[in-house]
Amino acid sequence: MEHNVTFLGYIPLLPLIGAAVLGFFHIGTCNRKPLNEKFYGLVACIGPLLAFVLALRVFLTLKGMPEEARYLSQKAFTWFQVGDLDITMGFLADPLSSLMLVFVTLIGSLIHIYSIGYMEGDKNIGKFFAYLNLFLGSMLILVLGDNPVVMFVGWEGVGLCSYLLISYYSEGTDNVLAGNKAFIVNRIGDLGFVLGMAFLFWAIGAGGFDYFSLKANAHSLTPGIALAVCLLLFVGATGKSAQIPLYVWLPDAMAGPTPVSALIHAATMVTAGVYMVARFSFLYAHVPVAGEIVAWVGIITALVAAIFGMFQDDIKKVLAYSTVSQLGYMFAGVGVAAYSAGIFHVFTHAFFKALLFLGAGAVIYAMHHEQNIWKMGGLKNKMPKTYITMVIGALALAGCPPFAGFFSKDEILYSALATGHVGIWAVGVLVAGMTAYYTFRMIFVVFHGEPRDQEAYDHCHEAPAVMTVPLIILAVGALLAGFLNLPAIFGGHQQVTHWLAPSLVEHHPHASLFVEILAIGASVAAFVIGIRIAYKRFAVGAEEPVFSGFSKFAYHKFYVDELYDGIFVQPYKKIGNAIRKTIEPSVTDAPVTLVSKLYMVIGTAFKVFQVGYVRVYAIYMIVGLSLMSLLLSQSLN
Amino acid sequence: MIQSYLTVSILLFCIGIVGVISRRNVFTVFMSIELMLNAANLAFVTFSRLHETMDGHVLALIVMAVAAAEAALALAVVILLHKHKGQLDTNVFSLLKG
Amino acid sequence: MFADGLFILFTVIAVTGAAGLVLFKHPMNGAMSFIVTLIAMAGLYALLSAKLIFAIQLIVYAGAIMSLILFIIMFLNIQEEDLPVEEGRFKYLIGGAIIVAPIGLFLTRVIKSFPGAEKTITVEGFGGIKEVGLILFREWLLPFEIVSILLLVSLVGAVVLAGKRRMVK
Amino acid sequence: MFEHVLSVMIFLPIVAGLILLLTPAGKGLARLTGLVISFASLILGLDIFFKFKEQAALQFVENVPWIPSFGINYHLGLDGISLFVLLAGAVLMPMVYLLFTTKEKGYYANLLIVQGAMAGALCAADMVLFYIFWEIMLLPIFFMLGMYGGEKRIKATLKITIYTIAGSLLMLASIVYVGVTYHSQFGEWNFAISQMSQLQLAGPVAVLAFFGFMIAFAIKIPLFPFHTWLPDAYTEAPTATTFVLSAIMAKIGVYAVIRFVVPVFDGEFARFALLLAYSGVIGMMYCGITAIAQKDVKRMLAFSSASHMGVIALGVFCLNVQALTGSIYQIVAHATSTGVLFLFVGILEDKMKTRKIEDLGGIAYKAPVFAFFFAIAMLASVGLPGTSGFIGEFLIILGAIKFNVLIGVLAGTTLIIGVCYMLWMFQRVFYETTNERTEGFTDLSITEGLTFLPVIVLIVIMGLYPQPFLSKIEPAAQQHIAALTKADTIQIAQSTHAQPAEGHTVEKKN
Repeated sequence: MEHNVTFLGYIPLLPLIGAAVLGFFHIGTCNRKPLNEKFYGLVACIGPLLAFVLALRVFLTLKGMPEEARYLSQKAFTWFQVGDLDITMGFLADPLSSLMLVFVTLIGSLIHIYSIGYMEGDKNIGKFFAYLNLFLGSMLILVLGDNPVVMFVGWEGVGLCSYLLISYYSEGTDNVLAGNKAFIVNRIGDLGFVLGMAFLFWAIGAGGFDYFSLKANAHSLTPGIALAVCLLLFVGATGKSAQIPLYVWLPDAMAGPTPVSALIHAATMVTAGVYMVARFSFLYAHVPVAGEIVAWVGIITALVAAIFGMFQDDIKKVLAYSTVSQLGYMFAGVGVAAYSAGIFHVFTHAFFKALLFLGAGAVIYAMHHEQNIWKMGGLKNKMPKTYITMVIGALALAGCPPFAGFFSKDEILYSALATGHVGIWAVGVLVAGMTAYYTFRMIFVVFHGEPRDQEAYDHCHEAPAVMTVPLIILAVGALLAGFLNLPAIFGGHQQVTHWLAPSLVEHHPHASLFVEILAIGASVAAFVIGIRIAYKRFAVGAEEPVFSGFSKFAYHKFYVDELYDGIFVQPYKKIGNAIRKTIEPSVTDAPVTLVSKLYMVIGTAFKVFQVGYVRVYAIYMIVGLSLMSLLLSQSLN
Repeated sequence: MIQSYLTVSILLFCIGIVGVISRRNVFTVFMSIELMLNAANLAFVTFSRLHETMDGHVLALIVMAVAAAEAALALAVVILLHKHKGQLDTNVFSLLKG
Repeated sequence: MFADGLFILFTVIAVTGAAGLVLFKHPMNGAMSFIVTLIAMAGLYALLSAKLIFAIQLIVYAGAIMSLILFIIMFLNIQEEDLPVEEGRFKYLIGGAIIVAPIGLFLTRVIKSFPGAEKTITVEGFGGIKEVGLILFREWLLPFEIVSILLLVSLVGAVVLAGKRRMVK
Repeated sequence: MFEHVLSVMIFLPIVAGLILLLTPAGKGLARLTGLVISFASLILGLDIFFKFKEQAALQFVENVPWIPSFGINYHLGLDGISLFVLLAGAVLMPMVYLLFTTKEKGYYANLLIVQGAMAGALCAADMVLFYIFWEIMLLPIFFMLGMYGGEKRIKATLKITIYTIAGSLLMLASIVYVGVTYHSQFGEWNFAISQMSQLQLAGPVAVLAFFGFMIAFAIKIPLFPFHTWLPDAYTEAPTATTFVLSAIMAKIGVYAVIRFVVPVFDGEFARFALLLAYSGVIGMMYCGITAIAQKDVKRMLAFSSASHMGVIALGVFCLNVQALTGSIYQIVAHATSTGVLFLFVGILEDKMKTRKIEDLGGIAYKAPVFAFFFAIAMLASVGLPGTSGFIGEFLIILGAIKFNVLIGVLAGTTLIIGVCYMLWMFQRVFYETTNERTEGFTDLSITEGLTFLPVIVLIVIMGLYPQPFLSKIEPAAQQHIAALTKADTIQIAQSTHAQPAEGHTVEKKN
């Protein structure tokens, strides 16, 4: 089979060209005569759709290859090469990246279409679509890169787009601050990524820095270095995928337009960390300790975020914390070396979370940009399509069989249990219950009960078709995606796991049937309990609660933002100000000022001699000459 | 013999220095400088005699020419100063005071 | 012996004249005694067989330059009360002499190390116009020309400085 | 083109500048002259770039005896290291004449002279010749800053002049020491840099001479803690001067370290590399943190520039090929990005009559092209992949990790620190809401846009396809590192002693 192809590069290039074209037209016209919105929408959708077609082609080509040699690669050009370091601008499509490709381009395209409706009437729509296309291009570079450095290009690129889109409504200071926060926090993670790459390079990079070479040389890593590399890369992942301690930017990122939240902050970009860990599975598989840490960080994040999610009153914040929580699951999955399970959850999560965000977007759109769930209520009559699709999404998120989320989440929990991580499994089940609770709390409050704001309720209407059609497609995905990886116990063949196998270094645990049933039973029970509590509390006539005690603490997100502000941000600013006001003028500049002062003092002292009479100067000269004469007379003897 | 002439030269030169540094009258100061130049000339001529070459004479000539030039300029300056201040005291001119 | 006598005579006159220059209060007196010094020095030049310098000393120095100085002194018409008040001038002079003394002593000690050439008779034509002129225009041509330019410049400078101009306040 | 191309690059601008100063030419003619000469230099520079062979030795050499009794020659030559600093100057200088159209004649003349002098300092292969051009470089800066600067220009001028002169004198003393040592070891006078690497320098005097060089260059770069002249001078200088100072002249300091200190004082350099590296990295962090507290855009950029120079200098001190190559690459990248940022701030100041961050806002809505260009330059400055800034920073961090893990980690924080102040400034100046002052902000004119476009394109090209540049730099860098190898192993052994776990593999893999 021919493994070297030339069309891989076009996949990221198409959206990037789209971004360039859109940006060019937007900048050229925005202050004169803006172009038609339809034009922008149309141009914006071409790139992603073509990329989707190419992604399918990649997928099908791979499918036609023998399982053990399923990859396509393209070495575009030598990017930079210094000494042993040889970085190629190369692309690699293997089962793992092809799976990511397909769903990223699919969901990306759907969200582009949805945005045509959602962003209607925005005067910067050209800019919006340019950013969105740029994001998609970067994401595809991230997925397709055949070495960590190319991946890093996409990695930072999506971070940049995230910043640009969060601060899209840039007239609001808070929005821009949220964007800054996202970029800076991501950069902290990126530092970990860069350092990890550096360690990796000095350890085994001399033999080539693409994934194949790294995988081949991974065995020669010392345990210490391997652990360091794994943990540093994971720091990168926590930044991008919003895990503890760097999760703080994601809830704030909801300041951006809702399609952005769906595409970037739920479906694609935030899963990059999971993808990266899976990509480096050959490293993590060697270092169980690193996996252990990843899994625990993931599950604790899942727990904490679920707690926060239970008390939010902004519809997007609820979904944001649920995203953080689900990402925690994914890390728990890849942490216990169930990489395919983690990736599968990424896959299903992309569908139902995008669906939920777009549904929330439709609600917000209908409620004229009202995001507080306590101002909504009873919307199911007004927006039936949105309601149904969102319920499907919610069921998938909550892990109701047979929706997508059930299978993927169950796979993770089962793997945790089967590999003996009972603690992680137990927390996971607890979080599953909480997920069901807060998801349906949101659904009940928003769509059931009585309208809380009658005027807004009266004006609200179903979203246009350009928005609901993507919702329906995604709902179908959320409903059916789980069956792609149907485990054997339900009579399936785990196609996704088998598909991914060549890309991952994974050992499938073999556990007894009892364990499998226990895992499934616990998940279903948690779901039922969670949804039941939510129904009791919120299905009819729930009022906005007043928080106290622990719930107040949780409502304020354990004051983590304030803590970070107090520990990092304020001292940083204070140091900067202290340097500007005190240290710079009076410490570092001190030697200079001292020297000039010294000259001043000496000069003033010598001023006494400057009487101004020429005669006196002559006297000085003669006195000097005289003294010299005295001295020289000594030497004459 | 040579030492005697040189001693005279030194003596005149020292008297010239004393004149420059002790007197305040511009003319006296100026003439004291001329005296020093003459003392130097005498030394030149003496050395010329010692070595029996005439380069010292040439130098003395040149010194005289310079002295003439200096006299012309210096007197011009003196006239100017007198016009401005009406005085001949060197202490009046203290623009160099720091 | 005759030459020695003349040397002592000229030396005494020259030194006395120089002392007069620094001691007299009025510059006119000082200038007169300075002329005496200059003439005595011309005698010393003659004793050193420097015929041309002897002549030029008398003509240019004692004649031209000193006349210029005297002319200026008279031109400014300096009265007794115009002179600077120099009450402690003898104190200053003594102080000056004390400061200068080490220089003089040092130089005297230096010249003692020179060989005491006792030649009284020089070669034919030493210091004559022709001989000095030959050296001047052969070996010292460039300095000579530079001096000529210097004289020109000082001429212009003197005219510019002392010439009529508006008083600038 | 012809064999004296370097001499032409040096003396064409200098002579043109002097002629302008001595003749009563008007400012229009002066600007036109500057434009023509700088474009001529650009063409010559491009010609050199394409003829340049990918090898380590000096090329385009001119060698004429100058003061034979002391072995001082008029010796010019280019290698991969100086080539790019020279090119950065050649590419960027025409922009100044295109953008600033209404300055005095003396301003343009001084710019021309400084351009020639910088080319001279870069091409000089003889220490004394280098020193002369190094000093000439300062003079036009002195005049431009003192005559056309801001309110506190006199103070700033004095500070920079005294600072640099002090450094230069130390360097002069060191040059004399090196020359004398050469004479005593080989029995003849020679000041050619290529000969100096044969010297056996040891003992306390050699250390002093080493620091003489280092301090002179550290002041120019400027390296912490010798940076205190920088904020004042950068802030008070007219835009073109700041541009020249930051984009090119500071780079000559780094270049000089690579060119003079590394080959001549290899032993001392390896001994003190750790100290110097800390100086670089601390300077980076210090200036970066200070930048966020600034209220003046230009002053903030000044600190940002100093911060980046710390990283660039660090690359030189890390004693490996990746870091050194990265450093040289970053020199060019930083010249384009920060230089252009200073020009943008100059335009901003011209239009808004203020540089206070708090007085600005919402410019992105009024001037999208301006904001777009500014954003690209800013992103290059913070080292976003795909722009020129990434390659250099990545290589430097990579090299720093090998050199010393702690320094590598600290150097990595530049990724975060840079973003903090840049985003904060971008938010306050370009986002948020317009006020009555920025309401009237007009976008770049066609001329201005076309002036900036090539550099903006260059920033992106250098980020996406750096290999043609790197392949020209690398041989020279390899050669320098090879010269250091002996000292290098000692250094690595010392640094790995403190880090046994990582050091183990470092040794094994190399």
